[in-house]
Amino acid sequence: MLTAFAILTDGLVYAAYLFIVAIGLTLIFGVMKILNVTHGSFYAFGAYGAATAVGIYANADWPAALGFLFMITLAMLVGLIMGIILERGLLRLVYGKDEVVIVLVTYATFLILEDVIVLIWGAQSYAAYQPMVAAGSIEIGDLVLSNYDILLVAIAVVLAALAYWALKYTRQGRLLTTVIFDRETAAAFGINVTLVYTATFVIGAMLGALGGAVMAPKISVTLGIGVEVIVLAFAVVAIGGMGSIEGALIGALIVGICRAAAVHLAPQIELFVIYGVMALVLVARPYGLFVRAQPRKI
Amino acid sequence: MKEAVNGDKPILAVRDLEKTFGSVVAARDITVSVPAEQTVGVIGANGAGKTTFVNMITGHLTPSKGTILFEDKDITGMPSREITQLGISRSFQVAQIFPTLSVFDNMVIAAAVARRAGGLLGNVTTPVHSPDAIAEADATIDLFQIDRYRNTTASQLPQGVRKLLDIGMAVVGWPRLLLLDEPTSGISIEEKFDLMNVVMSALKTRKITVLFVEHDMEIVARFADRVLAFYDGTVIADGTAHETLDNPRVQELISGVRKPGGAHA
Amino acid sequence: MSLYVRIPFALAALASAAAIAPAHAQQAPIKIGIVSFLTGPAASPFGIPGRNGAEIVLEAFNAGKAPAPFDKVGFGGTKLEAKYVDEAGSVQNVVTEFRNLVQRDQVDAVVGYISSGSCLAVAPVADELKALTVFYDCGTPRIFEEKARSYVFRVSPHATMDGVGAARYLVAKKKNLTSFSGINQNYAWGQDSWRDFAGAMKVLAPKATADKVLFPKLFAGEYGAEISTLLTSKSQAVHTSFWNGDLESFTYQQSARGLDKRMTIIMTTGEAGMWRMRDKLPDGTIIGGRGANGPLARDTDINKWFHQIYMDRYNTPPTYPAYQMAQSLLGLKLAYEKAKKGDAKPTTDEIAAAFKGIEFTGPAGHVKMALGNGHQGITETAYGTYKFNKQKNMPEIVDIMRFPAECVNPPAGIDADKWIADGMKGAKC
Amino acid sequence: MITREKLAGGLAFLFAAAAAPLAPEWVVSLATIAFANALVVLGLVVLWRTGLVSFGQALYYCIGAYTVALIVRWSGFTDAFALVALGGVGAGIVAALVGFLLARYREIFFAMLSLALSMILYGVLVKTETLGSTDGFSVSTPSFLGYRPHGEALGLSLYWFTLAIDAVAAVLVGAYFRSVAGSLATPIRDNEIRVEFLGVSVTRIIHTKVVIAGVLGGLGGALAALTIGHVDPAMSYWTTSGGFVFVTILAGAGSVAAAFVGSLVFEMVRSFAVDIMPGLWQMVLGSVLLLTILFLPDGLGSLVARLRKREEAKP
Repeated sequence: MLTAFAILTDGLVYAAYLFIVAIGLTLIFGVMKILNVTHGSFYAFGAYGAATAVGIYANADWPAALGFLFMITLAMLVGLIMGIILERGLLRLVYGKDEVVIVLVTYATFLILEDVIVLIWGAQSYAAYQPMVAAGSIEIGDLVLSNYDILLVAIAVVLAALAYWALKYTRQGRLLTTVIFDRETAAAFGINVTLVYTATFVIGAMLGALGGAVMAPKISVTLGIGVEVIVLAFAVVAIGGMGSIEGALIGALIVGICRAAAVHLAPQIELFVIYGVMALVLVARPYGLFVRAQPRKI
Repeated sequence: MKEAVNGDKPILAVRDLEKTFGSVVAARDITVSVPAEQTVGVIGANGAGKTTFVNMITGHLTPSKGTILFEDKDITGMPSREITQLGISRSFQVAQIFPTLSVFDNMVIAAAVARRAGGLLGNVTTPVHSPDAIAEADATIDLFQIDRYRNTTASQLPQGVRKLLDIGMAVVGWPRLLLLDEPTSGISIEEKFDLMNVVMSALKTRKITVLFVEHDMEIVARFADRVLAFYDGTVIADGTAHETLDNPRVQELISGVRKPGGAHA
Repeated sequence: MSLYVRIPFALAALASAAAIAPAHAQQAPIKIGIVSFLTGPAASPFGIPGRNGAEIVLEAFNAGKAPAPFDKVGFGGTKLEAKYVDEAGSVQNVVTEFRNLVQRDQVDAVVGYISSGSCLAVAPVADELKALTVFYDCGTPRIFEEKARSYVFRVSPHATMDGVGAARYLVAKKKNLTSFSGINQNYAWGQDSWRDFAGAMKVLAPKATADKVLFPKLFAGEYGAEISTLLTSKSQAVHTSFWNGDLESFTYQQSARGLDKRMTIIMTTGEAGMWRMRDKLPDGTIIGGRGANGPLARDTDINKWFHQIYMDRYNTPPTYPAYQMAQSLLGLKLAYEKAKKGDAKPTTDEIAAAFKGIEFTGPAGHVKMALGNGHQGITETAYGTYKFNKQKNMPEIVDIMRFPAECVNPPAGIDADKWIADGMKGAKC
Repeated sequence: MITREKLAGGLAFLFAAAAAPLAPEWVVSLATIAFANALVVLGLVVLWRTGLVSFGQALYYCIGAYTVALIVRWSGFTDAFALVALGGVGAGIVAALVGFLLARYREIFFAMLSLALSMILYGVLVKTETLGSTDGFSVSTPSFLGYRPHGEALGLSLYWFTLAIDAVAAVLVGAYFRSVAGSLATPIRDNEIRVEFLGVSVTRIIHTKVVIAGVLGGLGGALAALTIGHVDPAMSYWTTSGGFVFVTILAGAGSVAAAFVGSLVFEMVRSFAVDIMPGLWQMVLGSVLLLTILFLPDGLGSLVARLRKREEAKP
């Protein structure tokens, strides 16, 4: 019973983490058909930005909530700037090239940005635990849960709800859905696809940075954190269906629960869980759970 | 490879063909037999079952019921590539060519594939630019009168030439039966007859049995020896061009709605 | 420095022919290649402190300012010149860069390597190229157990000592231990560390059982499920060989959920991270530092000297990788000077012969090249309990227990795994 | 034209073989690794011509390497010819099996599924403590039909051996590109439907390509294992695959030779970057990749094509 409860809560927390890091990736893929390796850099920059922010507010003695908001804002600002620079300065030049070539453009950018981190923040690691410590913990039975983890789940839920609302009930969101559905039609209807692309990429970048920012208090912000996130986010998105927001949500939940169950019940398979689930899903549904194959037309 | 086909025996015999998609019946009760070297026009409004019919013969769709015999061999439900290998070829409403290759390369690859020694190893060991394949490709390019585009990249071709290339690629392997799906779609009225003249004379030269889907009744009247009229998934008239086109049901149900996007879509 | 790469392939032959020209015995400095992680996750905790350690120690050597008996300028009067190389990348890259150091840059010795994978791959190449190589941080005992090496040395003791020392300390401090758990990274280092520790526990506390044995992915970053699993365990202690990034993440996450209130955490590499985690590292945590390094080192003059020059330059105390680097360079210096006869530069073979079985005392204590036919050093080790001193606002390690080298290392000629499995026979404590 | 290309290739091969004894040892070993990796790249070129990119080619590389390493470890058998052949066969068998699955996928899905498969192998190897987990284990020096060189002779032998296998692979892959099946690469990328209606199974052709690329990957891995003298699970990690794709882009899919030149250039650039900017070499590599894509979209191979065009343009 305790184990089942632990699996559920751990799974949810991990799923929240996965969803937060995957949503930006799937959004960019859905609209722009770009598998964005730079997402790992957004995550890393977000985390470093957050660590810098925490360093500032911890010294300034601000209340924790304000500090948390400051941290998130600063990280998303970093995402915003990076998004604009990359989309306008670089990606614009390669639209229309092979999908896979664009993946490599983002891979190259990722390599460069890894070293930019060294140039800006140096090789040492940063800590930003203050918000997590301030959040405290609650005890449920034998289990102690960190309130910060609960906050993470809440953030994931809010993000999911926001994305659902924005795509379904706002004009811009519906425009975006049109672009996801059919680019040519969208252009024919006079939608400014260029603007939609820029906006999408920037939002995706900000979401990536947000992921890094909310994780920063839990982790040691150090070189290489972006690499791990890329493959994780890819796996979640591939399971759910590339470009599908609800797919990312379900993919995150599946991976989260499976991984938590593995840690509690069969720790030796934990390493394979994500790739195993991904391979199984892809074998059964080549385009992921939430994307249907397009029938071939003659 | 090209043994003479007995004139009395049908090259294609279709019996009780039916295709359903869930509860939708796309084709039913189709029984047709086509003698060798006949040119058969297929007419009908959009959604009448013409393309479904063609797709079943070429293996793109598997019939729900019925049989298809090609030269007395049962080909029902065979994959399209095996049907192609047996000698049935097709062209497409939208020309299916290789846009980044030149006309010659399009043709020579089609020729080489059709001539290959067969099997996995045959494909890998036979060079694509064999003298035979080159000769065959050039002959077909000449036959379809597109030699001045020989080195043009296919994506740059005018619409009519694309169509000719598409059909040429279907013909380069010397099929005995060719199915043309709307050969004149997307072609201006003025060019249609020229195009069909080129195509039909080429096919006659190679003694190919032809089944072509067409919306333009004038084209059908001019080029078809025999016309099948489709309505609601089945054949409602079958006879010479005159017989079918003069059939009052055909005139009521089909000839009136010539344009694509008709009421039965 | 090495212009040769810049010359196109065809010209490279000529360039290298020039480089092979007889070295000037006196003027030419002794070239040392220093290999360490300069990028990637291992840079901050290990690579950079290691490189920093090399920098200040080599500087002190060149200035002749190291304490006796290391006070000769450079190596035996000849100045030193270092070339720093990044260890990041695949094993292929590491081996290629090693060859480049030896063959292109013509270094006289290579000191470096943190990853055991790097060391295992480099060792045979070093022997093949007859290139004097000193490993400074990698821990696997396999290097000298799998094969006798001729030109490869490791002054720092191998990692078996960490597991055995941790077990000895735990058993000494927790008399009624019935159950313990482990959380280690799922890769060779984590697996080996757990095997050594669990094996030693079996010998020292046969009644205690291993409960949860967790192996999260390397660099996983998120340990929620693992912490829950540990919270549901009745173990009194949990062993971890996590190192920095992961160690810090685990520490922050567990302290938010109070795991340390339920069980004692044993961190075999905790010393390298304590200066950053400070008051986030829970009091009472058992801390190791891959030997008697840092605050676990004895308060000797040479330790004070090293600590001082490191603090002066980098404004942070040296952690164990810096100590390991210093020990390695001191050993190499002694071997070189022992081999040097008169003014002539000793050959690699002479230095290797002199290195074998050498003994000396450095900042991390007394080293004896006792294992691997005189190629592998052993030292005493120490474990202690962490305490954050709020008055001084400084981390401290208290309750330090020292274990002699022969107590925590296998005797010469016996493989570490086998030694532990057979009950650690012959341990002199 | 074809004969001229062959002539140029042959001359380059002879030059590469003859220059080795004059070159410094580190250049020889660098080139050996570059030419071993070039085989993997050649396999990726085979796939890329069909519009497919594998982010998991390291799977075959790793299997080739581990096949060799395990045979040496368990049997002590050291003949390079047989070992490398077995490495290629081992990887080929795996490719033939996973090919049934992979051949159904296209575009990014092909890339992702390949990645997942290679990462599963990585996980298995990390879990295998008897094989040293992530530390891997060493491979003893090979012999060549009874000849057991050491030191510099060993380096040269490995280099020539690698070069010879490269030459055979280059000739065979070149012939494949000119064959019917090989020439269907662009058609499949352009229009699968037409290819099917020409009477060819696209799935089978892609399956063949997966196997060819797999065998080449296995050969490359086998040679790398012998050259490095060490294998570890990271050979199967996705960043290794990423490196190979990187070189493929750098080389371009235009010609067989480009794979070899590209691989050599990559190794030299990497080594150079590590030498002069030890802390920032990733940035140098990333910039090179970016500039290649932006200004040389068809890779180094297209430089040759451009020169030839200019030459042809002359009267």
